[in-house]
Amino acid sequence: GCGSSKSKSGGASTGGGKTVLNVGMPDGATLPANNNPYLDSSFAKKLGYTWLIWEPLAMQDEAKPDQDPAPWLATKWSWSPDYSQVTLTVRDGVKWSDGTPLTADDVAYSFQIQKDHKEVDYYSLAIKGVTTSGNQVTVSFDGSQYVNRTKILSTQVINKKQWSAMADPSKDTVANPIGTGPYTIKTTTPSTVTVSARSDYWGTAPKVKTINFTTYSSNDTMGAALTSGAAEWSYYFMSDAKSTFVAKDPAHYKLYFPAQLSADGLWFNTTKKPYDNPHLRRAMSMVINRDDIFNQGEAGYFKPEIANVTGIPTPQGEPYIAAQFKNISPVTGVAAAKKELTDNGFTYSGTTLVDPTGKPVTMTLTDPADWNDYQTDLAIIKDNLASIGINATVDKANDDAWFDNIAKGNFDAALHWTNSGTTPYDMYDQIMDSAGLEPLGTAATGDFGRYKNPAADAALKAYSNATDDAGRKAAMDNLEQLFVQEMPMIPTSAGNLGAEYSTKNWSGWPSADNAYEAPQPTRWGMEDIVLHLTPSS
Amino acid sequence: MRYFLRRLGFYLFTLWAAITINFFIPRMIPGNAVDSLLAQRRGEVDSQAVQSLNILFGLDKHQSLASQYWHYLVQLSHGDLGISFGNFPEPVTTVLGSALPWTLGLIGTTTILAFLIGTGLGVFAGWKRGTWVDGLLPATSFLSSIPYFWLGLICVAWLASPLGLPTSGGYTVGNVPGWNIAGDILNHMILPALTIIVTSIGGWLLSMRNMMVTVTAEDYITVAHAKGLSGTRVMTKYAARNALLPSVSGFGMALGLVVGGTFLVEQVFSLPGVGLQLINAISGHDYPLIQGVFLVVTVAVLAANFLADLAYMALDPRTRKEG
Amino acid sequence: MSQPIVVSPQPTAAVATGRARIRFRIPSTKVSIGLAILLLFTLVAFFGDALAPFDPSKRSNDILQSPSAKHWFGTTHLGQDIFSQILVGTRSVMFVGFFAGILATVIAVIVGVTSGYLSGFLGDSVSTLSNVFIVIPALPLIVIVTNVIPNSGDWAIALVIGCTSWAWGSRLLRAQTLSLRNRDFVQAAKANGESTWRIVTVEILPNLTAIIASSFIGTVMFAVMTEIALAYVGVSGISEWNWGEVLFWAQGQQALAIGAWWWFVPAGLCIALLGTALALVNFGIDEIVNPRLRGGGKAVVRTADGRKTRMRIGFTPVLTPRADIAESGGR
Amino acid sequence: MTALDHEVVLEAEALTKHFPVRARGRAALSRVPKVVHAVDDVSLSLRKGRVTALVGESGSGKSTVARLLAQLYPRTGGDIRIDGVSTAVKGGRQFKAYARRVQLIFQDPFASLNPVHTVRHHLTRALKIHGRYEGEQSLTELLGRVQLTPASLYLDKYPHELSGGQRQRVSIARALAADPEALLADEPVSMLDVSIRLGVLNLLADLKNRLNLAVLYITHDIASARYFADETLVMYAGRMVEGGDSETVTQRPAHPYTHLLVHSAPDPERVRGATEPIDEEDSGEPPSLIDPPSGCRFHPRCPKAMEVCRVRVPERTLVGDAPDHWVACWLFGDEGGENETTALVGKAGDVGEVAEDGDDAELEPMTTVAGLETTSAEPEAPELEGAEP
Amino acid sequence: MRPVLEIKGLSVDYGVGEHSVRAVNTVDLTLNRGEVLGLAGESGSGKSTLAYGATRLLPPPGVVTGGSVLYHTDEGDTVDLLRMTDAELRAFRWSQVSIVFQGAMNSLNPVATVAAQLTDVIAEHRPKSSKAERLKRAAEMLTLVGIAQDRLESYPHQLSGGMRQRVMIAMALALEPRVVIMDEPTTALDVVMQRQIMKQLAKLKDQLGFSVIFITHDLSLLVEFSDRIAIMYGGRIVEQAPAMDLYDKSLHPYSDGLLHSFPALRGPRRELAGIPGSPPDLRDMPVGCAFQPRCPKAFDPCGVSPPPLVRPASAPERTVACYLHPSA
Ligand SMILES: Nc1ncnc2c1ncn2[C@@H]1O[C@H](COP(=O)(O)OP(=O)(O)OP(=O)(O)O)[C@@H](O)[C@H]1O
Ligand SMILES: Nc1ncnc2c1ncn2[C@@H]1O[C@H](COP(=O)(O)OP(=O)(O)OP(=O)(O)O)[C@@H](O)[C@H]1O
Ligand SMILES: [Mg+2]
Ligand SMILES: [Mg+2]
Repeated sequence: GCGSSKSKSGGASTGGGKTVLNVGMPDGATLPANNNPYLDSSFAKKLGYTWLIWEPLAMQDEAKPDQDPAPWLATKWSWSPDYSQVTLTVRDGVKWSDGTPLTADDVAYSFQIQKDHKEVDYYSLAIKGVTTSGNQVTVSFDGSQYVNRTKILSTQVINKKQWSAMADPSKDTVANPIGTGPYTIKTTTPSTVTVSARSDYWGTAPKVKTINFTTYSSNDTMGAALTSGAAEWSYYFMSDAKSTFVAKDPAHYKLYFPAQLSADGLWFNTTKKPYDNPHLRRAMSMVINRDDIFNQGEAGYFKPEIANVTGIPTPQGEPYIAAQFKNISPVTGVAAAKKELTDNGFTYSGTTLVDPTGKPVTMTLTDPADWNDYQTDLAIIKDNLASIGINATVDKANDDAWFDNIAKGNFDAALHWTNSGTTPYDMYDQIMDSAGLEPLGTAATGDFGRYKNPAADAALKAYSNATDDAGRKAAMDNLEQLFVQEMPMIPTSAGNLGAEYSTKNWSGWPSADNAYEAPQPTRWGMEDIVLHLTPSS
Repeated sequence: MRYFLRRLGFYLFTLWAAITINFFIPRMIPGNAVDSLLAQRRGEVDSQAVQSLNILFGLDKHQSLASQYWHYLVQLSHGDLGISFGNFPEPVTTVLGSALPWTLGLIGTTTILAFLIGTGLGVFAGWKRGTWVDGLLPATSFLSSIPYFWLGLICVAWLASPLGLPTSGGYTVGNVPGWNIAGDILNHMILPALTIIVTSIGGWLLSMRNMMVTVTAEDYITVAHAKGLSGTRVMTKYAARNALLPSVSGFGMALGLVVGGTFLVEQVFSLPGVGLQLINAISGHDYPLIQGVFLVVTVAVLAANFLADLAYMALDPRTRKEG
Repeated sequence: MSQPIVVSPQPTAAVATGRARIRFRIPSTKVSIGLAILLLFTLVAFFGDALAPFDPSKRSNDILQSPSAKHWFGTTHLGQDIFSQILVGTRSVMFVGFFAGILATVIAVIVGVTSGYLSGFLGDSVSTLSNVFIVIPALPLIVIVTNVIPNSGDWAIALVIGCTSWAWGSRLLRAQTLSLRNRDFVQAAKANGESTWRIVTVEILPNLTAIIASSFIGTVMFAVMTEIALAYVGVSGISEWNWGEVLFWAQGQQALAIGAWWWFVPAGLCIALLGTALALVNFGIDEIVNPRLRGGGKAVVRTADGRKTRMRIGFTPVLTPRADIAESGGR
Repeated sequence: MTALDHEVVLEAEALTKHFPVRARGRAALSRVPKVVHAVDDVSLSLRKGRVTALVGESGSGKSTVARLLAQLYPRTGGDIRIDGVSTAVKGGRQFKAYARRVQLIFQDPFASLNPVHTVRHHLTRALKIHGRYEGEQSLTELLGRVQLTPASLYLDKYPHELSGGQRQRVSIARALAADPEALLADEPVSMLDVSIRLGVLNLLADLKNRLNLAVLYITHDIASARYFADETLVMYAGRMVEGGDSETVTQRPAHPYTHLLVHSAPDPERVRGATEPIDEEDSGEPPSLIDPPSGCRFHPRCPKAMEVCRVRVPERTLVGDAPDHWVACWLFGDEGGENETTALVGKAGDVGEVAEDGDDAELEPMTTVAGLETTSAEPEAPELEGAEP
Repeated sequence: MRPVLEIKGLSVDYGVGEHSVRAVNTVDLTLNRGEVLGLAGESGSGKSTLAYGATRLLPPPGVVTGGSVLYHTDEGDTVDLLRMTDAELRAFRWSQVSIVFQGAMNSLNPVATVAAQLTDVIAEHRPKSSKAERLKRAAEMLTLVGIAQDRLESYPHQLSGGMRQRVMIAMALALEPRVVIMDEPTTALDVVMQRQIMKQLAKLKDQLGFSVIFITHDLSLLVEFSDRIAIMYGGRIVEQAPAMDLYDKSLHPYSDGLLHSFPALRGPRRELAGIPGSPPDLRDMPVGCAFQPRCPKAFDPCGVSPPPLVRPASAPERTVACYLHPSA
């Protein structure tokens, strides 16, 4: 394993009491560490320690988006009825790491800076104005921020004194960050940032005294570090997680990848013949083996299998599934698929499927080469499709070319994810809402398949405008019905958040049994997790 | 002087041509830096972030390619390579500065070592042509035909733990830099160095051997034998010295390509060198970094060529100034 | 005393056989082995599909099995037969290697020889072009270019590799042509009234054969390595099987880490074997194209005192008198 | 019969060739481009049915003259006329037409045959270019002419399988294949042993006589020039210094350099004491052609150098002992240098006289001439076996 | 006259086995002390092969197939070059027998200075000498052959052909060997240069007292400069005689032909006879005397077996291989 014998230094136990936690990410950055919380390219954000320094106003469990967030630096918040303004109450008794107290001015500045510097306005929030009175801060926006509620509350609070002195907040490396969080930066090397716990943290003192955030140059070295115990917490796709990671120490090495309400699946360019034919898509769905995809492509843990014909991940989405689709598997076998096809104008010439216009059905499945799971998934799909006479080829695209092609509708079929949300609405919305439709050749952010169906648009509208659960249920059932019939995208796996972690030195991790937080070390819930950790006995 | 100016003009022209090509080719890749950031993060970056990123990278101002090019040339003339998108807001020079030592240190050293060892063995093999040494040639060809990344991975998997060697290049992650880091780095370099040397010795060996065989047929070698000189002396001072000449320019090329030629080694051994940066830069549409790397490669190749020219002149009196 | 010019007609048969001996001399063992391996790979390239026991993409329930009688090289995580993948993948490798090799060599010859033979501005600018191509790092460039061409098949890959890897060979050829250009035999052909293109093609080119051949072989190897490296990092076209593709999957699934060496090793060995075969043939090319190096006969002889020694420069061996020469005792 | 009876085929007038030298280092800083003055102001004419020998020291520009005449080098100055028409061809059809009329045998038979082609290829091509190939027969005939018999033994050989002499004969055969009007033979027999040498020279003589070929015969072997050439020209350091009837030039050399040359030639008779031993201890080094000596280029080595020699280039002067014998030497200058030379050395006049009567024992070089003259009373036509058609 | 080098029954082949050709066939040749032995003959008659074969410097595929090459040291010992080990040969070469090869340009290492090439041979054979001594010796040698000392630091390409040739001669004499073999050392030079070199050589020979084997096509040169001349034809010595004797009256028809083939510069114009016919093919030598097919005087025994080299009754101080001149 990488740095095997020697690198134990950063490892677990030092003496009797465990004090050090090792977090690793396979990012490969080796630079003077950049701590800027506004930059995706910064160490702080890539490795996740940004959340331990600059805290959010409220703590949201991303795995449970329908839950209300917990108060954090804001003890209270109230939205104006039209959701264009929020008033926050700033927590008392919070001290910056330089010893000065957190004030409403700091919180206000955290919004003001996004208004003044568009390049750090990560979510394009369109902030109109920020005012303070006492320990209250009022932020007003252009238009309703209903959908952005959580994002606004996750705003990290920065120190006004420090940031207002900066010439350009987007270019500063923030060498000595001042934050309210439980940790401060102790040392920095080209590959590791070590943070240590503050003694004057406003909340309960963390048990983990020191955390090493290490960047590994590749998945291979990351894997080696995890298996050797040199790293105890990470998030990335290990194609061989079960055999090379968990199997090394089943008692301690854990995988926890909770699903979100989103689906990964095969998107079609529904403007292209013959992929515009719903019967073809349905037939394909009938033979795609989700089981194999989960076990072989997703290594049996990564993206959970979607076993319901509606594409809604179970068990999370179980309550939303219409009665007639409960426990209905999308896979019905080759015979059924062939029947579906031959009943609807398709024919066979030998073993080759021929579309109603007389052309053999072929398709190119494309996904970036370095997404191992998708590549295996595609190989499986290709093989499955061959069973109904479709000759598919897999094109391993370059990341950017692929992204560009998908956004511009320049593809036959590709595995892609959907948005996730509190209900399956977000997922269906991205797949079917023609509001996101852009002409071919123009980049779109949703509806990559260029699917357009007035009934679907109406159903989506009905759901979002519904005033009661019954209305919502009816609209959702309708949506599911439409989806199953049209199958504009063939769902295969559920979206997820997740982590590989070790309970050898630390316990208190979120798990299926104790699902208090999304486990990913780079998302904002990580602060909550760190605060939950206690030395293993 | 005219000759010298011509040479200089040639180097400058090549530099300019390479810079220009290096500017335009990356821009032919579809997509842009923000798209690829989004793609790389595979859904983790919120789609709403696109706008702020565009502003951040200066992609919001729609400059024409020509004016970008002009801007780039002006920047270059100030020695400014711009700011890397992928490592925002680090200047490209910093990124290159941190990557170059690894590449030069490992690949430069091994290239030189492989050249020295390979050439030395080639001298021997050429001298002993027709003996058992010839029997080793197929083995040498075999070694030199092994893809180095493949060998690297095999080494990592099968050699590292029995030998107690680290599998990655670079250094022990998490180590606090100190004076002992040198030893640590050396330790980490053993496997990558071994891989490169084993796979590249063969080429030098074979070409040197061929030259030796050619040179030993020259009259002055027979004369050297007739002079009763010792075998070693004839081999080194007469045969090898002359046979070496063609290898010199090849070596110059190889040295020049050190910087850009071996990203796979860096990938396999997770060495944070220039090659790896380049590949990351390409997939991240990090134009400033791509251009920076290409520039470094171009300059390195030209410089190495120039040095090879000089070395050639030093080694071959016939090309020197006539008395 | 007159001295007539004698033209004595004599039978030519004996000489003709002597000539045939030289031209069709059986190549050395090394070359034969190299050629045999190449032939094997070529056959596999043509008939790999038919020879493959399984469909290389076809999944089965034999997941990650080590080599067995059924699956000679074992299976993948999808239960695909690796032996079949290697067999079927040979075509792409050989195609890209040879197509790119031929393309690059043709460009190199055209550019190198013309820029060497022509003097003046045209020659200079053509040679500058190749110098620029040398400076540009080929592999990253190929990565970029293959990105630009979506859905690139083997043709595209081969084209790109061919078009980017000719510069080195052209430089060698140019240097050699420059030195040949003023050689007397070229001048003599000119003085004889030969046309320029004939001088280039008939008088100069054959003298470059050794360089052309070795640069061709070098380029083939470079193309193969590049294709495989590209496929390995995932920059490759439509998923036709090739050895790099096999490595891509093996690496993606951490074959070595999970102990599935059979997935990783054969492709690499095949590449090395192909390279070795090419190198072995290269050994022989000099002998075949350079009449000077032909013949030579035995390298090892038995000396008068019964020891075996090899023929070498500077120490002519002394042999026992040949028994078949009767008059050898006549001193 | 005199030279004038023969029609001029190829003629060079004031031919000049300077090779630029690539300056390096410090020298490169100077403005004046350096050149090798390989050939300066050389005039000669090749006539039908006559052999003109060109002798001179190594590096004096003989080969360069031949290549200029073959149009392989562009000339720096002067004119080349074929049948009185000034020509300068660079390539293409024109060159081929020229090559059919003027052929060059290269000096170095090791370099002038393509190592990858057989004798057959070389000869076949040479014949085919000029449309004279008529099957195997023509090859056999060609090789037969240069005594490479049986042809079958040589046709399929590669140059490296031939001895130097054999190669030289292949070169000759190749040049003959074009059936030219003028043959420029650059040391065609230097590597042959005397018997074969004789054969080849006889061949040339025969061709000359039968086909009315004009031959330029470049050689170091002055004796063979005496025997085979009708006319002999002497070059020194890029300039023509003497010329005339071969017998005259070799037996009564006028120019001090020719004298040195003739007397350096090995001569078995010398041992016998028939000729006086010569002992010029060190005859000096050949001059640099990049920076040739001013005036007469031989003056630094000349035992009889005068002040004028250092200053002015001597002009061609008829010596007068034989119809066309001329020399470029101030010793024979009648006008131009006379005043100065007389004043400075006081010998020039004598020398002139000497040269004219060819009978002055005071001057050492001339004594030898005189001595020789007595032994070879009358120049007669060379007795060449097989020369009669 | 004591012999210094005796070649006895030397045979040299190109190639081994079936396709070998015999380029030198049972040649006997004796070189006496202080003598210049000229070796002439037809192109391809095996002169160079003989010289290199005897010193075992013949490159592959040449092999020596028989005979002995005896070298008599000043002390009276006799060694056989063909029986020497590599190390002995190395020590022997140049210090006892040195060779000047045909092409001087190719004989000098292009990347080493004249001084380096002159001194390394001294260093090799006189390991005890100091560097300064070696340089001094090198300078001496250059002066001896008439080259200025400042040429020591020159590279071969900076010297003219004649100078290079002289550097080779200087090198050949640097260790004061007893025998110097020269293979067409002046063919490429003009007569002025040739004479300079020959005179220098003659002078040095008188000073240092070595013996010379001199190979050339230039019979006039040989007659003028050598003591004895050996004529080769078809891989054999056909005649051997003091230079003037040979010039005056050659016994072998081939030698006769040669002498009637070269034009004389002075004296009355002679009739040049030449030799009809063409040289023999080594692969297919005539049975009997190799010259017999071209010989105007050939008679019965010539076609049967090759005539042995004998001292003819008529002139016992010379040897000839011709049935016309039977042994005494
Ligand atoms: N291509 C060239 N470039 C520069 N200098 C040249 C070139 N060819 C010949 N020379 C120089 O021109 C001079 C005359 O050379 P040339 O070959 O004509 O002499 P040569 O009389 O034929 O001598 P040799 O008898 O040795 O053949 C020499 O000093 C030579 O170095
Ligand atoms: N490598 C070889 N293989 C076969 N035959 C050879 C080889 N080298 C030389 N010969 C033949 O051996 C014979 C003797 O050659 P050698 O060089 O000794 O002749 P030479 O007397 O020195 O001739 P020259 O005067 O032309 O130099 C020639 O007929 C030649 O063709
Ligand atoms: Mg010449
Ligand atoms: Mg010879």
